[in-house]
Parts: sequence; C-alpha cells; structure tokens
Amino acid sequence: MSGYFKDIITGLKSLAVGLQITNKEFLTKPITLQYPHVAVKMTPRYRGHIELLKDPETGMNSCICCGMCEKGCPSGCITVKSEKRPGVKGKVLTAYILNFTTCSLCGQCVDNCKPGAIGFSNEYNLASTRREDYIYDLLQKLHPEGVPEPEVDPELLKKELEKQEAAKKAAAAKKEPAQKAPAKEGGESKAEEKS
Amino acid sequence: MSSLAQSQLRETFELNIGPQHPATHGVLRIKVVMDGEYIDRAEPILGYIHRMHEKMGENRTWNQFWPNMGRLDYLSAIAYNHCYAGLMERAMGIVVPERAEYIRVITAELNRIQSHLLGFGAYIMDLGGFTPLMYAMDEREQILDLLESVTGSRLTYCYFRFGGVYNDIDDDFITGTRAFLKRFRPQIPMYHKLVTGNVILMNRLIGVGPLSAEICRKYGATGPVLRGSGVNYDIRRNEPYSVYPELDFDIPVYHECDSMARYMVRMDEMLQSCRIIEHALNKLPEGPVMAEKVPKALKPPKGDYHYAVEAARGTFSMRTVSDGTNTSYRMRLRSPTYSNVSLFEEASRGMLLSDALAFLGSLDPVIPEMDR
Amino acid sequence: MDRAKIKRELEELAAEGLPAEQPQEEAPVEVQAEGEGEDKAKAKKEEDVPRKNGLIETDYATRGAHLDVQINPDQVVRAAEILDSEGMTLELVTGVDWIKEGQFEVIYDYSYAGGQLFRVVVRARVDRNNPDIPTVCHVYGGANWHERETWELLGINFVGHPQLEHFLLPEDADFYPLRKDFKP
Amino acid sequence: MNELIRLLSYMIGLAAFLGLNLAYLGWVERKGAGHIQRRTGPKEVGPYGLLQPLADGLKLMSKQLIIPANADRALYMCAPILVMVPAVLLFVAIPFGEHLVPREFNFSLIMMFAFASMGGMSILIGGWGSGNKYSLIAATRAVSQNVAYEIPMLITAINIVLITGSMDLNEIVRQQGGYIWNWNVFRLDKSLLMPVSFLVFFICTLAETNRTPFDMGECEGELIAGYHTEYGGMGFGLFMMAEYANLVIGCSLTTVLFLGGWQCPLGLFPGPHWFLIKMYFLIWSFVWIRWTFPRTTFWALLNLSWKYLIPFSLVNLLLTALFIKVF
Repeated sequence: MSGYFKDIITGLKSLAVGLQITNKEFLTKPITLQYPHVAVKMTPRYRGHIELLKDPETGMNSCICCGMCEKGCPSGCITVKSEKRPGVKGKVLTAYILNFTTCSLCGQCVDNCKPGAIGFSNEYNLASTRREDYIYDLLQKLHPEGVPEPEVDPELLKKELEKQEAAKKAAAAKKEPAQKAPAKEGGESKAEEKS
Repeated sequence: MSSLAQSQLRETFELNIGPQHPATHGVLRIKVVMDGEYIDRAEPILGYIHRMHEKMGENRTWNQFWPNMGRLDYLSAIAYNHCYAGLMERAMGIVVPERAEYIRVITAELNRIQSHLLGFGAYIMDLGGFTPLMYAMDEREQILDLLESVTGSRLTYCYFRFGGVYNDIDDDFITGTRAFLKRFRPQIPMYHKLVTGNVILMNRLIGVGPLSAEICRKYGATGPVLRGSGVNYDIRRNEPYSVYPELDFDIPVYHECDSMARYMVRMDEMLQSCRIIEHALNKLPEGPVMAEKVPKALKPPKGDYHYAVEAARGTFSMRTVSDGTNTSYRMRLRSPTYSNVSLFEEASRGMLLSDALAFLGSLDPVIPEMDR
Repeated sequence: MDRAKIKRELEELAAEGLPAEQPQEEAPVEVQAEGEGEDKAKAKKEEDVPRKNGLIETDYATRGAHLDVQINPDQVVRAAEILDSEGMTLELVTGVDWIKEGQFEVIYDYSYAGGQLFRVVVRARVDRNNPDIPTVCHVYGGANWHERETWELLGINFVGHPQLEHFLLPEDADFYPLRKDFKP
Repeated sequence: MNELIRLLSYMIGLAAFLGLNLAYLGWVERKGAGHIQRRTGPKEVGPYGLLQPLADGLKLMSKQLIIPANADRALYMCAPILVMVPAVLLFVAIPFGEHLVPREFNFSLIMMFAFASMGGMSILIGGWGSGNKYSLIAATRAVSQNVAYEIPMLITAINIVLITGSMDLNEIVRQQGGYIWNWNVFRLDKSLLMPVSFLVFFICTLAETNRTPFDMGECEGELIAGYHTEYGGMGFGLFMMAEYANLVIGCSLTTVLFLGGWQCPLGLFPGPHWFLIKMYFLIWSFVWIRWTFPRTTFWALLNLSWKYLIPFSLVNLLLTALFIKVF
C-alpha cells in the first residue's frame, strides 16, 4: 500500500518535471532558420554537383580530356566530348556532360582528375520538375556567355599542317601504283608549298 | 502469453503493419495475425527497397563501390565507410597514417551520436511524444553541420578512402566539435528528465520486449540490443580496430533485457562517444591523412577477407572474395538490423500490439540497411 | 568457449568427411601463414585445384578469421552444433558461385560474443546442378533469414528450411541474381 | 417574440463563438507546439500565421470525398455529422456569465453527461463504418476508454452536486461566489480531497476528449490515424473540429464545476471574462500536456482508471457525504 502512494507521487513529480522543461523551451526563442528568407552559407567543402574549374591564368578550363573521370564514375554519369583542333596542343573539350540524375556525389571523378580540372560546386538550389534540367553541360556552365575558342599556336599549326600534308602524301604514295594522276597532283602541291 | 490468447475460442484477423506505417520508419512490412489486441504471429516482410548492393559490388571496381557504403545505413554511414576502408586495407596491406585513423574515429563517433539521437527521437515519436524528436533534431543538426564542413555531405558520406580520408580536418572543425560537446553534454540529463523519468514512458518500456542473452546469441543480434541483454560485446573493444584501443571509453551494459535497457544503452553510448571524441581530439597527432603509394587500381590478392566494425546498430561486417582482379568476386554485407529484426517474429509472439511496436522501435531498425 | 576443443573437434569432423580411398593425400592440411613463400605456394596450390576439406589456421590480421574449415555439406549441422555448444554466434550465412568448378560454396561465419576474439569460418561446397545442403535453422534461429536470402539470391536449396519463400526479391522472381551466369 | 429574438441571438452568438474557437484552437495548438519544440509554428499565411485556419479549411473543403469500397456507406457518411451534433448541442447549458446562459434549467449537469456519451458512439460508428481494421481497433479502444473514464467523472460530479445541492450549472457557479477559497476545488471544509478530486476530473476530461497522452482513438504510432484513418476532406475536418469542440466543452465544465465559472477570485467584477480566462488557461494546459508526454498504452489507461481514479473518487464521495452529515 505504501508503494501505491509512492508510485502516485513519483509519477506526478516526473510529469511535473517534464512540463517544466517544455515550459522553459516554450519561453525561449525558436532556433529555426526561415529558409527561403534566410539561407545558410554553404561550407567551402560542400559537395554540390561537380563543375569545371577556371584556370585563373588562361581563363579556360584545364581539362586534358583523358576521360579518367568518365572511367572512374560508378554510375557512368559523365560524358566527355573532345576533338582535335588544328593548332592547339592536345585535345579540345567540346562538351562535358554531367547527368546529375544518377550522380551520387562520391567524388571519384575529382579524385581521378590529374590536372585538377574539376571540383565540387556550392550550388544546392537544384530543384526542378523536369528531368532534362539535370543534364548539365559543365562547359556551358563555366562559360555562360559562350565558350571561348582556344588560342591557336601558329608554330604548332604550321607543324601540324606540314604533318598533315606529309601524311596525305604518304597516303597518295601508297595509292600511286594504282592511280598515277593523283600522285602527280600531290607532287605539285608539295612543290607549291616549298616555293 | 495471456490466457485470452491461449484460449481455444479465438478469432484471429490479419493486420498489415506497413509498408507505409508511421511506426516502421520506412518501408518495412509486418504481417501480423492478431487475436484481439494480442499478436499471434508477426512476420516481417522485407525487400521493398532492396537494391542488390552485393551484385553491384561484383560489377564495380573497388573504388567505384565507395558511394554504396553511404547508402546502406544512411544514419551511420561513416561506420560503413570505416568497414570498407578497413577491409581493403586488410586485403592490400595498406598502413594508414595515424592522423587519418584519429580523424576516422572522431567522425565515426560524431556519426554515432547523430544516429543515436535520431534513434532516440524517432523512438519516442513512435511512443507518441513528438517534442523530444525536435530537440534531438536540433542537436543532430549541429553534428550534421560539423560533418558537412569536413566531408562535404550531410547524410550519405563518402569520406574515407583506401589509406586515409578524403581531406584533413581544420581548426574550425576542432573548435566546433569541442563547442558541440560542451553544448551537448548537458542535454542528455535534460532528455532523461523529460523522457526517461516520465512515468508514462517507464510504464511503456520497463519489462516490454524481454530478450534473453541466449536468444540474442541464437539470432546473432548485436549492438545495443545485445548490450541491453547483459552481454558486454562491442567490436570496438572485443575486436579492436583503428585506434580504439588507445582511447578511453566504457561499454555501457544493462542487464534488464527489456526495451528500457536497450534505450538506456543508446543514451549512455552517446556520452561515451563524447568521451572518445574528446580524448581523440586531445591526442590528435600531426601528419598526413593519406597513406603513400596507394595504387589507383586495386587488385587484392586472391582469397577471402573479413572485416567487422561497430556501427550504431551493431556489428557491421563485410566478407569479400577476391579473385585477384579489380572487382570483387563476391561481396557480402552483413548488416546488424537484419539479424536484430529477425528475432522479432519469435520474440513478439503473444505481445500486445502497442508493446510489440515499442519493442520494434527499441531494435532501432533502419530499413535500407536490412534490405540492402 | 574452448578454442583448442573447437579446433580439435572441427578437425576431426573435416577428416571424417574425406573420401576413404585417398586418406594419405588428403589428410587435414595445416598451414600457418608465416612466410611469404609458403603463402605463395598455398596460393598456387589453390589456383590449381579446388580446396580439399580440412582445417586451416588463418592469420587474423590479413584474413579476419582464425579458423577456416572446409567440410562436406552434410556435416554443416554437426559443425553448427559443435560451435553452438561452445557458445559461438552465427554471424552470417552466405554463398559463392564458383562457376568454373561447377560448385557453390556456402560460408558460415561464426564469432564469439563472450569476450575473447575468435572467428571461425565454416565452408562447404555443393554441386552446382544439385545444390542441396541441410539447414542449420533448428540450431541457430538466426540462420533462417540468412539461408532464405542465400536461397533466393543464389538458388542454394537448404533442405529442411521451414520457409523458403521469396524475401527480398519480388514474389514472382524466377532468377537467381547472384549467380555468375545471371543476365539481367 | 422576445424569447424568439433571444434564442436567435444566442444561436448566432454561439455559432460565432464556436466557429472562432474551432478554427483558432488549431492555430493555438500548432503555434504552441512549435514554440515548445524550438520552432515557430505557422507564420507564412497572414501575420503570425493567423490566416492559417482559413487556408486549412479551404483546403479541406476543396478535397475530393472518397468513400472506401469496403465502407458502410450510410454509417461512414453520418459519423462525422453525428460527432458534431452533441459537441454543438452541449453549449446550450454552459453558463458563460451570470445572465449569459443560452438556456438555464435544473438538470443541465445531467444533460451534459448524457450528450457527451454520444461522442463515443459516433466514434464507434465512424470506426466501424470505415471498414478498416485499424479504424475498428481504434474505435473499440476509444469507446471502452470513454466508458471507463465516465465512471470516475460522474462520481466526481456527484461530489459537486452533494456540496452545492443543485444540478443546475449556473446555480453551481453562483454558490462559488466571493473569494477564491469558495471555489469547489478549494472547498476543504466540505471534503479534504477536493483538490485531488479536481485532478481526477481533469484527467478524466483529458481522456474523454481523446487527447494525448490518452489518445487511444487515434494513436498514430500504432493505428495510423485511428478511427478517422479513412476520412479525408471535410469528413476529417469535422472529426478534427469535434475534438476541439469537446475540448472547449470539457474545459468549460471543469471551470464551472471546480474553478468558479464566471466568478472572480477576489470577488470583484464577476463576468464572462473570468470564465474565458479560466477556460483558456485549461485549454492551454491541455495543449501543453499534449506536446510534453508520450502516449500511454491502452491497458495502462484502464489500469489508471480502475486502480487510481475510481478508488480516489469513491473515497472522496464518502468523505464528502461524511463531512456534510457531520458538520
């Protein structure tokens, strides 16, 4: 019987303690951040979707189009498109397509990138109702006003052209036994160039 | 079991708890045969978010499997990162720099506190008290902010790498963590006052869902479930990995075997994690955070490897069979709640519906981790 | 838990299961992973032929287990009983598809929760075309779900299992995704 | 003619009072819950979120009414209406002020209890009519809970009748005039256990209105949303509003029976404002309790009723009878 009253008293006491705590919290200021009106500053290491980084010296990206990010990606969401341009060393990036719908933000691509051409962006307001909105061309994002043409190195261009011609000539030389006329033409062009 | 449930004149009916139910924390379905308010038979049905991570492991290179580790138990992803890193380091014989190990332990323990906080809040919400969840969320946000500042993500961390961690921690993180610990420590007594001491909650938890140590052993239950049944088993002490042997902490063990004991183990573990973090921060050495000479394409020698860590819900272990190539031949993930929940069918027999849900909550299931 | 006892009994069990005609060649192998040369020799040997039944003491630091026993499929229940009587816990059951050898390997991972660090791996190989292996459900209740999952994903039939029904996969799944010849 | 005008004005006044309460108690609850939980609660719709109830109502009314295939159509449709009827009807007998009573009559206390039991019935009808197992379990729980808690409640009410010698609510209030110690809750000269009696009555009101920690009817952790799981749109809205109406009535009754109704604690300027202050204080305490405590189990609930509340109220009844006889 003594346990009976003790139970009641301790029980009521525990309830009163709980009420006290919530009352205290009621009187303190709320801590929520009113998101659309106020936004948190993202930490510098925040991992948004990846982005191409601008090389401060050239103002271009430093991608060498090796495709390591593409290979390393677990979900295969990166497509690197590149082409060879006359007079430019290495390949030129024409499109860097990130399919963000399948990206898991693991950072393997950033790890794999030797020249450090990609990094994480700080963007987080990415909501959209259409799937197509998540297929980004990172090159377009880097240069929204239009992708600048890479600088053409005139010496390199000259060398390349020479090489091309040499290759053409070699190809023509191969065909020579079959067709003689084109070989002649090839010979002429070579002569012109020399002069 | 009550005499009511045992009586011959009974009429049972089937009740589907889930897959969409407030008490199942996700898409777990429990097919219950009820006899009035008593449970005759409860069969958990899994697989609603089965993603076949094990097959993914066979099709991806070792490095590419990293993001999967954050998506098993989304609440204690760092422990899972830790297990995978440890497994491959064991297979490849990589020695991890000490600073990296300390960072791993600090982040893993922060993650554990975060997981237990949500577990605590969600459990009380199952029992009808909504306010503690919000208080727990408040503290949890602090941890998420800290972890975000170092790992870059808030929930599905992919922070560890073979041979170290992705990036070093800075002074802001260290001061932030210390400030958090200072702020968080007094919160636990507040939770105890508000929740644990409450007579209503005590009535709901004490003596509910008794689990003997023997049934835990038979079913392979681990973590707070096992420690609530009086077995002092924690991988961090019993099978020491990383730098845990160098750190001071105790393993909370309760012998009551009921839901309250499991709940109390989690609450005490949060304080112990605080101790670990504090000690690790004090001992944090200088140095690199990545091992040198970690090959880009890993090819562990043939054979099978096993590694276990203590995740927030119990022993998480991985067994992988390597055939010497850059993908695994077989990857097996042993998730703790899979075993913990498997005893629900046996233990819930003859329980009241409300008690059974209190019991299920005390097992603290995370469904993506069970379904894998 | 008595480590020596477990080792002795499992060794006897593995020896029992060896075919009678070649007793000398297939005596229980006991290799201690010490030197590199020995490891390599072992690895080479493993490459050539599937492993014979027997007990190996493995290095915990590199493998994550202390004892590694291979036994016949019909002996897994006895192995489970031996380990159960010593208070070990069945941590997981899983299977591996060795398609080249035409076999499935069923792996049982045992650990000890009583304080000492001790992990035992028990493996058994079954024929790929006729994958029957007795269940250990009645010894370890926890094996129920693990075996069910292994059956579902690999198609290994656990004879005597109370409930071999679809679990993780949809109810109408008629494929075994973890088999190596599975094409989605 | 005079009587007709009086009736009409009371009807309009009551409807306005009720409508305002039903709409804004939801707001009070959400705002209170928010601040208790370190949040702000509704704040976007109108200043301080004051237009939120309007927006909620519009949303509920514009929703499609879906009748589940398994449901008993007639019962399903009439349950939300039935649950509102007693809730509105009971306001007839509540004395807001000395002369501000819609209808003063001798047995208003009995009438309160009689109609209050109708709420339990309509919950049962709704739960049964939904054709859902969760609803059915919840409905049976709610009804047995209501029955169990009506006993201590009635016994406590008999106390009051013994003390005041009247079943007219206004008369009961009138007898508590003067200073604060004349309120029934402090009438220690009539029975030493009167404060305990008040507590018993308070707990019973909490249980009768199906609010946390006694919300067995809709414990959302176990039974999704209890008896109104299958209701959407205004069907759900009516159940919701009936809950708040019952809350107002429960608190009014507690105020009238124990806290001196429209009487001032110091005996100065009695009037409806005192009634409202006391009632809203009680309502706030209900909100406060709801957002502090977890839910009990059904069995703990019945235990509380039979092991604690009923014995205490019985002892109190005997004590009161003794005091009245002796002194």
